[in-house]
Amino acid sequence: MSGYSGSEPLGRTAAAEGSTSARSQAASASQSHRLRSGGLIDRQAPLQFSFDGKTMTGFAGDTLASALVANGVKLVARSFKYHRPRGIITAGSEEPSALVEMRTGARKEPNTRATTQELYDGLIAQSQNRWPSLRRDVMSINQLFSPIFVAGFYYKTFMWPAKFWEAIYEPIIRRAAGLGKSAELPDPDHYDKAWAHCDVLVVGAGPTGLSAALAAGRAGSRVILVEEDNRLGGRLLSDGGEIDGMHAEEWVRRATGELDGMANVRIMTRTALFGVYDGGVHAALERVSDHIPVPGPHQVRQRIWRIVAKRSVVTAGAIERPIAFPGNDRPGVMMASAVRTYVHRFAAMPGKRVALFTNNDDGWRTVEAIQQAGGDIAAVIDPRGKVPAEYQALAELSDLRVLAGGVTDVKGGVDGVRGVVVTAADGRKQQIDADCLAVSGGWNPNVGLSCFHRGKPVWRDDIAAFVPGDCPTGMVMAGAANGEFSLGACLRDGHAAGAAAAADCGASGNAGEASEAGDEVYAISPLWQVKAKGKAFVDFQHDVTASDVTLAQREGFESVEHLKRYTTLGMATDQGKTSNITGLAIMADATGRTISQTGTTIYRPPYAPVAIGALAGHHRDESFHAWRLTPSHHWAAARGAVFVDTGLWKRAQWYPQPGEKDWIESVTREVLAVRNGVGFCDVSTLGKVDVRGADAGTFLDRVYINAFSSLGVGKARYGLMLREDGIVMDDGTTSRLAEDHYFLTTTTAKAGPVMAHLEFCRQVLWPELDVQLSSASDQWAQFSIAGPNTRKLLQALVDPSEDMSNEGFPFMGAREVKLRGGVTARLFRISFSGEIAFEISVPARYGAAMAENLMIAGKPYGVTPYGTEALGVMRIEKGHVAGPELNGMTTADDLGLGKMMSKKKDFIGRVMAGREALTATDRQVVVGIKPLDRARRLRSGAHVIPKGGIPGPATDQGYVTSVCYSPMMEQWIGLGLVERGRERIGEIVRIHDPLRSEDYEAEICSPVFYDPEGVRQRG
Amino acid sequence: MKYSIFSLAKAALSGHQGWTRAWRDPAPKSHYDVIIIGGGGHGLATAYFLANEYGIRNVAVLEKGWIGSGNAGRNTTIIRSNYGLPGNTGFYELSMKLWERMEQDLNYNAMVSQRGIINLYHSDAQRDAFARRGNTMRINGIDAELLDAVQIRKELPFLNYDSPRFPIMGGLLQRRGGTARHDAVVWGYARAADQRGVDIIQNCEVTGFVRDQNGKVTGVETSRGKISAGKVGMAVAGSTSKVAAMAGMKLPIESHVLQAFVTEAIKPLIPGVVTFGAGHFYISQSDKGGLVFGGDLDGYNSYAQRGNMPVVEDVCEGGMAVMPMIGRVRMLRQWGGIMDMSMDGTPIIDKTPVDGLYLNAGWCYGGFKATPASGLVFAHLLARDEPHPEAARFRLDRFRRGAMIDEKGQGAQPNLH
Amino acid sequence: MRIACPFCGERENGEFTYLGDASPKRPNFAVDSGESPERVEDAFYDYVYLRDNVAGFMREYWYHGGGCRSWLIAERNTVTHEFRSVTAAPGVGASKPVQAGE
Amino acid sequence: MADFSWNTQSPLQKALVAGRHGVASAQAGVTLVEVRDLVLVQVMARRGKAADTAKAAKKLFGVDAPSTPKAVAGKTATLVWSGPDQFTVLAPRTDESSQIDAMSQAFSGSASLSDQSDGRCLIRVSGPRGRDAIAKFSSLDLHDAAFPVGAAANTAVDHTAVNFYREANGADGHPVYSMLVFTSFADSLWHTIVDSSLEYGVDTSRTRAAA
Repeated sequence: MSGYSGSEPLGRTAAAEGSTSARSQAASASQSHRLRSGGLIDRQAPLQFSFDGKTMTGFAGDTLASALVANGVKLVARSFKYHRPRGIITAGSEEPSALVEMRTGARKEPNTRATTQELYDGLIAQSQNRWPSLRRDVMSINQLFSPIFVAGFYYKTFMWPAKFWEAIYEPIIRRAAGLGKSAELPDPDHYDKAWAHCDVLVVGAGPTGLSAALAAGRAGSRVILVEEDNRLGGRLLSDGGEIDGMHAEEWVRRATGELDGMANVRIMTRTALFGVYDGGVHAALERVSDHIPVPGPHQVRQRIWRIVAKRSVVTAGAIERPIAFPGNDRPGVMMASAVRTYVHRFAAMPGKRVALFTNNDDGWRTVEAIQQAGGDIAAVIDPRGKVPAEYQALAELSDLRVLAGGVTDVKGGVDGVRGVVVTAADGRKQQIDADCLAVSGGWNPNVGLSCFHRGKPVWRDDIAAFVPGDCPTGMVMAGAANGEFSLGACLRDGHAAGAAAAADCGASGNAGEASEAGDEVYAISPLWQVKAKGKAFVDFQHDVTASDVTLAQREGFESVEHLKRYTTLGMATDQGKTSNITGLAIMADATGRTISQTGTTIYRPPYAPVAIGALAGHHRDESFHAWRLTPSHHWAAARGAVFVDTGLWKRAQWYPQPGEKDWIESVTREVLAVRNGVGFCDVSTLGKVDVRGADAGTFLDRVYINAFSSLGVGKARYGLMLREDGIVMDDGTTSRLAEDHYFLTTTTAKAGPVMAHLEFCRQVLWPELDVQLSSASDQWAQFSIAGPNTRKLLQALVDPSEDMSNEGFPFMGAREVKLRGGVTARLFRISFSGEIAFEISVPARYGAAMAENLMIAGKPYGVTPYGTEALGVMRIEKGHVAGPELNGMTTADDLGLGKMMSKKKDFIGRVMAGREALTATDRQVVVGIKPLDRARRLRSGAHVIPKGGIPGPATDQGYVTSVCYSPMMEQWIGLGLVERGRERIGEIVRIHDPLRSEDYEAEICSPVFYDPEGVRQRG
Repeated sequence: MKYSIFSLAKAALSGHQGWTRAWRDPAPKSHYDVIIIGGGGHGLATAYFLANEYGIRNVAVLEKGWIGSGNAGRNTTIIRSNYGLPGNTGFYELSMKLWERMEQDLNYNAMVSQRGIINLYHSDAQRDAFARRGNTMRINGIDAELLDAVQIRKELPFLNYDSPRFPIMGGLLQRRGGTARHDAVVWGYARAADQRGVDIIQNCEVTGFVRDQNGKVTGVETSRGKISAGKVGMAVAGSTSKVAAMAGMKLPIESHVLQAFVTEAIKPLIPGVVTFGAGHFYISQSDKGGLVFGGDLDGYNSYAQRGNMPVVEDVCEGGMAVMPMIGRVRMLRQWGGIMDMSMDGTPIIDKTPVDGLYLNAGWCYGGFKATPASGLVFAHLLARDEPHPEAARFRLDRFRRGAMIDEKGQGAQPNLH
Repeated sequence: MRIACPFCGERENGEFTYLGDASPKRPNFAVDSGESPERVEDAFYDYVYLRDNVAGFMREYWYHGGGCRSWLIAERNTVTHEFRSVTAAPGVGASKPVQAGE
Repeated sequence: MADFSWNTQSPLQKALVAGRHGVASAQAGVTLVEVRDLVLVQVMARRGKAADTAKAAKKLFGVDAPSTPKAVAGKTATLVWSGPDQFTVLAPRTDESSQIDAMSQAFSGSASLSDQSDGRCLIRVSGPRGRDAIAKFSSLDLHDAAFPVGAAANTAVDHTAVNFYREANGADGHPVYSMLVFTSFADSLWHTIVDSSLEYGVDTSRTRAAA
């Protein structure tokens, strides 16, 4: 861009330079407030967009806000509470007012700041929080009630009658509240999250940030420079200036070029830092494709970056603050710096006749900017009553109208400012014609990121603003964010911070010299509010006025946090970036305390709002969590298995056959096939741990309640482990494969926690033991083979040399066997089903083949694959406990396994299991339950009440934990935890299930329904 | 001044110049019958009930900062009484009943809003656990409904019913559950207690206990001087261990950080409270329009009132899994509260081994919903020196005896509750 | 949060599982120690339930389950989350402790 | 009865569809290869036997076993650090049982071995954008200075443990990273890796471990 000198006055015909296309000329002509030249926009690239259905044109390089300004649109929004007409106030991410609904359908996105939304061809935006239209909003009737709708009014009313709250009052309030509408369809776009690492993270690419990045990069450190804008330069893009004797734009170009040339520097634009977390983890949002209509193929909409940095230099700049005066929210009242941005960067004139209200020297820059763009300065209102020295020549030259005093009213309508009323110190009023009022109340260093670890900002009287206090470890703030307001100081501060950060990271290169620029004076005399009749807004979005602040003070809400919570000051989408300091300054005034004593509210991440979709990234739908597949998964899928998510695992639940009307029929078939023949089930999901070492037996003795050192090689044993508090942790079968090698299994659910627990025991509790642990869960494909024909099936499968007789491979035996075809397997004779059963393990690569071979070997016996449901039915028929009984509240004795507890050795949980309440005689213990009506379906979660008892806390004696339809009992049966249950076998109780409107009688019985003597499994 | 639409309209005529402080700002007296340490919801409710129900009005609430500055002002505002274990069930229902009359009791609109809470389930095992809990509720006279996915779809059509992972199978609904405006609860109790004579003393930090020769607590040392008291009650969840240490006590409590989040305000979308059963995510929408949501603890001991990114991501992943239409809604603010995590996930309301010192602690992340009942039963304990019947199981010695109340079955591992 | 595993270097805390205070030591009572059950239970009550819950630096157990599977003892400030040190548990790897464990 | 055939199946049987995926640029940004037919044995020194284990490793493989997170190429195998006093031996599968027997003998008395040949799946990520793709699912710093050739790391991807190590640069001059993932997670993690690579264009294939 060409700088000020290239800008031409509004209305003058553009010099016919180059080949301006007809289309771009037409586009320019349609934009009533577009300057004919200048600006960082591409006039060769006109873009059509629509706002509230009206089609307009802007240029590439515009934001939606700048395009609206260029088209002369002032009214863009309605406020939250009073539905007052609002315009564009800022030109950055701090914008409190100009929020729009972007896009349509599933991509509809509420509350997007027009000031940061880059324009693209076909952009569709709507105003929000209005009905039926922005111009005629019915809810603006709220303004009539504004004398009642003061801060906190709702706490004082809407209480009578009580029932009216949910029915009447609240629905009205809820409908009135909120801003935009969100899409009600799943977000169609994709997101991801990524990691980056560096020595020095520089946040912000204005003069300070560029200076810091140059210094750190030259010194040789790994640098990442993030900038939320789509181009580097920061305020230099809006205010220009001169650095090292060249135009600021030229300096930015050169700096960018130098940084681009350094392999150790990474520049990330459209990337906004939003959080700082422990250990140097910084979170940033990259808007990858928000500037185009839809993301390209395989492109994400946004990406979250977690940037791990040893040091960070935050150069987040400063935010210009408004002044509270009556009418300060009228469309066309704009921050002075924003006016300059629209004029200089975007070549868009916010007004043709601009009044300026400033209490500081910096605001005066606006005079020059407007005049150079060909606009008129209607007047400068400066309560200090004096033209700053730097601007005296300019004021005289242009015969500037300069007024002392303050703005006490702004005239106009929904379409914006028409005049400004100025009241002098002596009370004399005068009205000035203007269509735009630029306001500068001074600058607040953007300290937010420095406070995210609870550091408190420090008040500085000379600039009447807070500057950073204790920053998070490794962070420094530099430049305007650090209270340095002159360009020269920013460049020096940035350079020093960048060089120091690089040195801290061990970089030893030469950081070079800081660039030079002038040190303009920043004089200010604080002005927070102009006290006059009328609503003077502090928080524009939430409609918090200066009088709301003083009302809160009168009612005792004097703490800044009370002020915020009572009035909602600073709780809007901008989190008070433009309002908090003003609000607390007014509170300080009302209480007679200093601003420093009054303090700020707590700053919290994110610095700017972040889409939830981005924070979720790739993890949604099937990728919500990782999944685990068993070795026979694809085999089972090909056979039509129904899968269920259990933890991360996908498990075959049952294998439906044609003609089966429901899952119960399938499961019943599978159970009967096992009980009458043979079946198999993939149980690879069990946790498996190799426990090795000379002390492996001793180790397991201390982990389990029962003994394992005494287990013979080639044998398996059921084991139960407790938590240290005496409650059951997990169970499983553990086999001894060699003198110094045990193979331990856990339940599917507890595989991870048990492994961590075992390592804790090994590394922390008993480091003297020689034990090595390794997870073998994924190494083995493990199948349970069960049913009276199991042995026959196995005989077909194993090498003929293997003795599979009851004597040769007795119950609870465990050893390696050779299979026909050369594969070696581990075989364990254990039974969960109560039938003759084995579990067989082969290396996972053979899992699918094993399933297929079991089908072949078992074909003569009608072998049937079964799923987890049939597995569950058979364990309930046998009274084996599982997850619903091992619920983290039951003791070994509750489960009927108390006798397993060794009295000869110490083990985890032994002592605490002996506490009085855990050994009380009235505990709920595991029993069997069967409805008297054999056709009755028993349901888990139903409660047990004594027969004839009235349901109530005193009669609530337990509940049903697990149920199934038992093909062997030919009725529904279940297990339950019932008070004194073991003493009550045979008792008839009432099963009470009010949730499902069921109530019936059942008998308490032994939990072992089927083959109680255990004959079948030993046969 | 009584609050009503009439007083409001009248005040409007004078530009609201007539409103006075919602509660006084008294200097501490030298002696109170009862001192409550902690000006959060529980402490203020305790003071209110002491004055209102037990006739003890010479009471001070000492708050080191501003009232409501702890967890009372940092929670996700959910109220519910859907507990499953004896001890919890009756207590939380007592609390729910007090919520239901709170506004009339206090003459303060705390926006108690019973728009329902639904716990989604995604597996048979979860359904069974919810059925057990729902039946417990019904047996105790509490409303509960077990809905299937078809029924839920009618009320919450925007959920992800067809998820390829952990599809929604149903949910346990308590229609009387909902939310309340957390700050208003604090202010309402403060104003009502103040009106009944209670002194609320802000910016008054307790720095030690005054004890007699027998070890009995007879007062407190504070940043505003020594104050003597007949009895001292602690209601400082988040700082319990620190205050207890001043009396030489060690407790079965750890402090953990729980994060919560709010989005930008949007038009009404979510009617009640929804909790996702296959991940760490629950959500509701405030009257202002922000979606208020949260998830699991960060998992490590912390007094920092702020957390880290993994939990932010975990929670948002849960959110996108169960309601993928919130993808473009923006998280506006995240914060952290310090949870008094007890060793079984259940609170402790009891006398302490130190004579004259009473404990109200261990609220984990369930303290807000308990506020009114906690105040009532703690006031009862302070006034009568015996536990309120609905808090009889919240004893400190239950861990020693093995009588834990462990709804999640996680044992003495606070970060898992 | 980043944790400097003494074996793996600095890693994200998501790779670690937190257990808690490392100060309580597991009481060691043989089944035939002769101590009264009351005393033994008291000792375990202390170990399992009671916590100093300090605001400041505490020693705590972290398990690098998403890494080298070592149990680690960190000194971390519960107010600032700053780590002062991270060391290995006595029985990490094959190391042979001089004395019996904690 | 006839012998059974024992066909082997990779955990990526379904997930790996060989060919080009994602953006169809001239050159794929990422190349993903499943390396099959490996022998993989975890070697854990017995209590107090770290030095003996190291000695045995040196004798068998001719190199010092890694005592820090590194991958070391030995005579017949690559040794990848997998924790304090333990490492993983990776070798192309030739004669599996004799390969394992040789190790059992060599480490007898000094270390416990755990055969994990079927417990892990090896995925190799390379190409000009390989590192960018990995940055989406791994928090490791893979910068040349932080993770040079020969570096190794145990880390977590999608909340599950993964061993990374960096091999010699590819013929194209770009880095090559190997990932050992748990077999049951392989299908899921493969999808994660592919999804992370689509925007760069990704070529996928499988190969046998080179002897």
